[in-house]
Amino acid sequence: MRISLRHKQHHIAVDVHPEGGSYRIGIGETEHVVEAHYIDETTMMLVVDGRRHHVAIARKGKERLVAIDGEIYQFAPESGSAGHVATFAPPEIIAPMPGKVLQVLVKAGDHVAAGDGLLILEAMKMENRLVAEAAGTVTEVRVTEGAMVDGGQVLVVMKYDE
Amino acid sequence: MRISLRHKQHHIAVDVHPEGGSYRIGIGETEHVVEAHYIDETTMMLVVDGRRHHVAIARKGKERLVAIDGEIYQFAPESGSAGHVATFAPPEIIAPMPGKVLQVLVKAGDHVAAGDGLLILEAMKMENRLVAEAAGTVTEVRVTEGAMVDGGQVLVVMKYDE
Amino acid sequence: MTLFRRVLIANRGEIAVRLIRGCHELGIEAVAIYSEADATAPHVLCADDAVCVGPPPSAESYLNIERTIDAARQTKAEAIHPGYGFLAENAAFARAVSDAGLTFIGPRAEAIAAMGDKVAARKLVVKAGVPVVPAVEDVADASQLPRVAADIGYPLLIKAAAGGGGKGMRIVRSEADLAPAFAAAAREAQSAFGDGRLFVERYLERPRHIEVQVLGDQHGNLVHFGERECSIQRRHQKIIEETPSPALTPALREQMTAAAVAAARSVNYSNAGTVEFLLDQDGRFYFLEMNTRLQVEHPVTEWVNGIDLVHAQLRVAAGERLWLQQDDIRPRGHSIECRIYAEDAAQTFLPSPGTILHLREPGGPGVRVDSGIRAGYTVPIFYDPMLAKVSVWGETRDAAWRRMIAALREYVVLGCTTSIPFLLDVLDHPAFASGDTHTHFIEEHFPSWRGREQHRVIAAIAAAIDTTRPQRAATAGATAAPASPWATLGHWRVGAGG
Amino acid sequence: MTLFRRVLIANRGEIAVRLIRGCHELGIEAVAIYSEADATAPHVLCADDAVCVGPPPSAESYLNIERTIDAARQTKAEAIHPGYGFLAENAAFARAVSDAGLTFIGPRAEAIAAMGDKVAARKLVVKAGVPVVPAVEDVADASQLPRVAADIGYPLLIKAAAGGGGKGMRIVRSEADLAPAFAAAAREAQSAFGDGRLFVERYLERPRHIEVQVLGDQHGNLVHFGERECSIQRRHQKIIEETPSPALTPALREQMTAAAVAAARSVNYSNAGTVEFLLDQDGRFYFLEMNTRLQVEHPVTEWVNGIDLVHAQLRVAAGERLWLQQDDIRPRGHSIECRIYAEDAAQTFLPSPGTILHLREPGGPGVRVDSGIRAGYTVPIFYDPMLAKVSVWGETRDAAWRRMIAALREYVVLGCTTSIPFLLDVLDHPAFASGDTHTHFIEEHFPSWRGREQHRVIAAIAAAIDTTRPQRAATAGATAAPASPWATLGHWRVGAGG
Repeated sequence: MRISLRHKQHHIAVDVHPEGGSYRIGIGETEHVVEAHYIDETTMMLVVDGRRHHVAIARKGKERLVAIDGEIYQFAPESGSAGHVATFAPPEIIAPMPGKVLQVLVKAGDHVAAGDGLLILEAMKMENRLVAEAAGTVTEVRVTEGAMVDGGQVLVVMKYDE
Repeated sequence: MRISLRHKQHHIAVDVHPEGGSYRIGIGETEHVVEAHYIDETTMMLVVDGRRHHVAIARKGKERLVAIDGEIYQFAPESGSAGHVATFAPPEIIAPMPGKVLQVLVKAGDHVAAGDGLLILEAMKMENRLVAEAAGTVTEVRVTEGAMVDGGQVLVVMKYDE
Repeated sequence: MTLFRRVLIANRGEIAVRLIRGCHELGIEAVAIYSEADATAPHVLCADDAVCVGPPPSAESYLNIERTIDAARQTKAEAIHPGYGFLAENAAFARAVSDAGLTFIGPRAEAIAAMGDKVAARKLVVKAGVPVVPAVEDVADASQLPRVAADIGYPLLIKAAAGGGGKGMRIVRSEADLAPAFAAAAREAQSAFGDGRLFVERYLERPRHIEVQVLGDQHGNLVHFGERECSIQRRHQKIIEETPSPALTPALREQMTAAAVAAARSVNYSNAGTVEFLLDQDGRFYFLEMNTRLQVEHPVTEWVNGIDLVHAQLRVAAGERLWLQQDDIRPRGHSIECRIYAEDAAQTFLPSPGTILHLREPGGPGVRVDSGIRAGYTVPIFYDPMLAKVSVWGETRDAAWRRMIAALREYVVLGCTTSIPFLLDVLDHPAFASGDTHTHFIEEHFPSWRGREQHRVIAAIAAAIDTTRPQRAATAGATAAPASPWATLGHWRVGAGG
Repeated sequence: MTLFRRVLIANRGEIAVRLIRGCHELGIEAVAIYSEADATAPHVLCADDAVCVGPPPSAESYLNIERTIDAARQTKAEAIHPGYGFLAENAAFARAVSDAGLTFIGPRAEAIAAMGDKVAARKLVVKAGVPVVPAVEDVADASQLPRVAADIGYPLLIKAAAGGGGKGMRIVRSEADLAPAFAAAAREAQSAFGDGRLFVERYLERPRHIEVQVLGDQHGNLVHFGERECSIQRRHQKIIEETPSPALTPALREQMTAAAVAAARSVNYSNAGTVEFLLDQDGRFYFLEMNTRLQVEHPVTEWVNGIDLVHAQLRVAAGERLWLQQDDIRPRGHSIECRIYAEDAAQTFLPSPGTILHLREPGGPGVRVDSGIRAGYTVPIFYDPMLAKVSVWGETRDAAWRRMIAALREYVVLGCTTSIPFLLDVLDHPAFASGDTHTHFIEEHFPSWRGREQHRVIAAIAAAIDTTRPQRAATAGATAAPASPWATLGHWRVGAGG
């Protein structure tokens, strides 16, 4: 069974083959032998190719939040065949939380470099600078200065350079 | 609505009257005004007659386990009209955990005082002395020395003095 | 000495929880205040009584002086502890508390006012012989800027005359950036402190932030508890603090603590306070400001000196004479603190509030967690995104450092992005390990951090296996359920060999 | 000095978790062993590798020398830490570890053997000038008893020659009780230690249990870390420990620590160990035994002395020279530990295992929890019922005492009866508060404790309201669910006044 996941810009296709009490797991060209033990609903003990990993997992709809050794991952399911692991920045710049648009730094048509500021959002008492994750062209600016926006609202749409 | 509960030897009848967002609660002759807020499934904030109490609660079948300020209570529901608060010792002496009966100290017909030893159970690497909670007569001894017993198994039956 | 019977805690989050514990340990009842967004926040649950002081925005609740004092009156509290932030450095509040016949747990209002105005404070401490950074004070409008900048020389730092905590601060490296930075800083200062006045000073390259904890009683006695180094900052806010500073020699420590005591004495300081300095690469130090309150990072001082600063605050506020001479204070070992924020360090440290789906805090020897969250708690969007602080103690800096890394690796917070992975990468950096720290550490070593993902494959395997598993419920709750059919427990064995 | 790369922890529960943390903090990988009952126990989850060593009964798993050493070999561990209990004071195990080419983290096997036989140990320390209680050693059979008893005088204490930890101990106050007590003690000694030999001594009335922590390296250097008082016992097992002892004057401390060092030197002791004494009401002290291992109550010594004893054990076992002189060790403040058992103090301390339905541990400044449980965990019936330990530090005994009470009131364990309510009543007792403690404290002040139920009415109200509430699920799990229709949150307000 192929599970296609996205974590940030990473697309990961995981082939899960249950085999007796354990799994064969294929990722890219590599195959892993995995034992999975649920300690409780939020704690898994994985033994991957003989090495033990203590993993915490939480579910948010279809998403899986995973904590391991101080690291945090958030995997969203993807449909379709995402067999490649490629760099990918989402074209829609989204408000990470509710706040007020203090300043819009770009307009449609502008070309920006990776790290260039797109707009400034005031939230949690701080001015937060939203930046372009990669170089590209601004195709749309959906907010104006002074606007109150909700978390998750699309603020700017980008078309990244190939 | 009357809820009859038992905690150890205490029988407590609680009259619960929802009233708007809060409750009138009758226990014995006393009436309390209570606000109850569930913080999550296991945490309640009670405001009883104007005083706040932070209560942890867990459920085990029909039993309610309650922790408050370092104290622990285990309430079992009771049917019937248990409007009185009386001292009560259960007539059946039960093995608190699995173990081995090392020694039986009484036989049917013996009269014992409160605190007298009934038998010695080896469990968790210790010799545990099970004692009579009140004065009474041993009506039945259901185990013999050397027997392995399960937790919850009846070991001795008592008839307490009136 | 009779302490208070009941104290109102005019704050929220981890510091309110910590203050309530401190009260309880002294046999004092604690009253919480809360906004409508915080009715079931952790600090409310552990208080003996609680009063709602208004709607979620802090300007209408935690910054509301009148309602806060009313709450104390209603609940018959005899004193108010302001914590840090909110009303902690508001002289008008301290005065209003006294005027209401209550005790303000902190310095006198005059000391707060004197140190709260950065321009006035600077003049005061200069008079007391404390060195300061070359600067021009009180720049009222942008037209003066080019002249001011020329006098001091680039790079420059612009900051709010009234504030602290990084709000309203901007670094300017060239004249082109001057005007927009000034405008933004003024806007932030106005919104955060209701006072848009700014202060321009020479910006030191790669300085260390070193601060000294002081404690005074109301009878003129004043001691210090050594320094803290708080150089690791992002957005001009501290994220890792430690004591002792790897940079201080005994001679330099002697000079800096003496300067701190002189600065505090210049305003007849009582209660707990912190004198902040910058230490440049040549070992020269400059007064930055005095924080007239308990500091976020006070736990490292407590660990190393064997003092409870909150107990001390309550005792001196009640009029007790200092029970310690300077010679009684003997620091031991090393302590480090990490602040855990709900923020995404890979996205310019954007705040990332959410609902805590799963929480497991580190523990054991030498590890302290001061937490303002719990499992199931939704972090409100209205306040500072700091969730908790982890502080550790070790016999040496190396021991404390290793313990902090172990503690952060144990720490599980799922539901919002936290700074834990970033903190681990900072701690792992050779420059941090060797104590080569300065306030530009993050910009210099982590200009574009993208995440710590050493276990991405293992995490993906876990997510994939969990996705194939039949779901029990659609809710996103953390459930400690009994064994599921997928839990193949019992006699299993792993490890090398057979 | 190179430490080990990988260490096997031959234990379970809180001490295994604490040892694994100690290894990780020194950059050492930790391998757990576990019985079939412990496949998912907390200590297994935090280890880097784990090996099953047998079925649930300890005789077939945690006491299995061969399998334990095999597990170390399989996982390429270089050393074995035995913790306390199980194989910790088994000289044959220590020898087998060395014979396998591994390092035993503890004293040499000869020192364990010498101190393990209570009869031989007594002779040894007497030669070293350490005072002992009048006693007759090695009573092989009951026929000798009346003569022995007459020589010493009642009350008597019968104890196992081979053991410790209260197993095989009996107090006898009159000749009538002599024979049955002897039989029971011999039976317990045989079953616990495989050695039924007993030891009879004069029983001291209301003595204090005072012990001294020592630490030696393999180069003849030995220091002590002062005393612990462990007088609060039930079933002859400690439940509350503290340091310093309220009973010790500086002069007496000097004498007792010197005696402890002499006792340890009499067997060329290396690594961490504890010399136990009884202190009678006239200030005379008597050697009781030496525990050749880490003690359950070691955290109080760590708090007060600023030492990590587990790190120290690993370092001296690796051959490192002691980095501390006696003068470097300066105790500060006061520390108290409470052991949290799954037991019912109202039912003669009967063990009460079960499934932990809900767990909330205390935290914050000066509070340390060493825990061997988690929410959802079922406490196995095969092992010691200790769940966790809480230890606190305070500037004074009073501060530590208040902090412990606050911490225990915060502690929530639901699912099995714990000793927390009993511990609170013991702490609240005026005799404890004033430091008037002795080993018969519980018998004397709590002969028939029935429970701490100050909040019975509130608890009943909570249970009744919860009973009337529609249930979401029939399972007994602890669920952090989103707000329910019963949660009337939002703008609510309580407190005196309006």
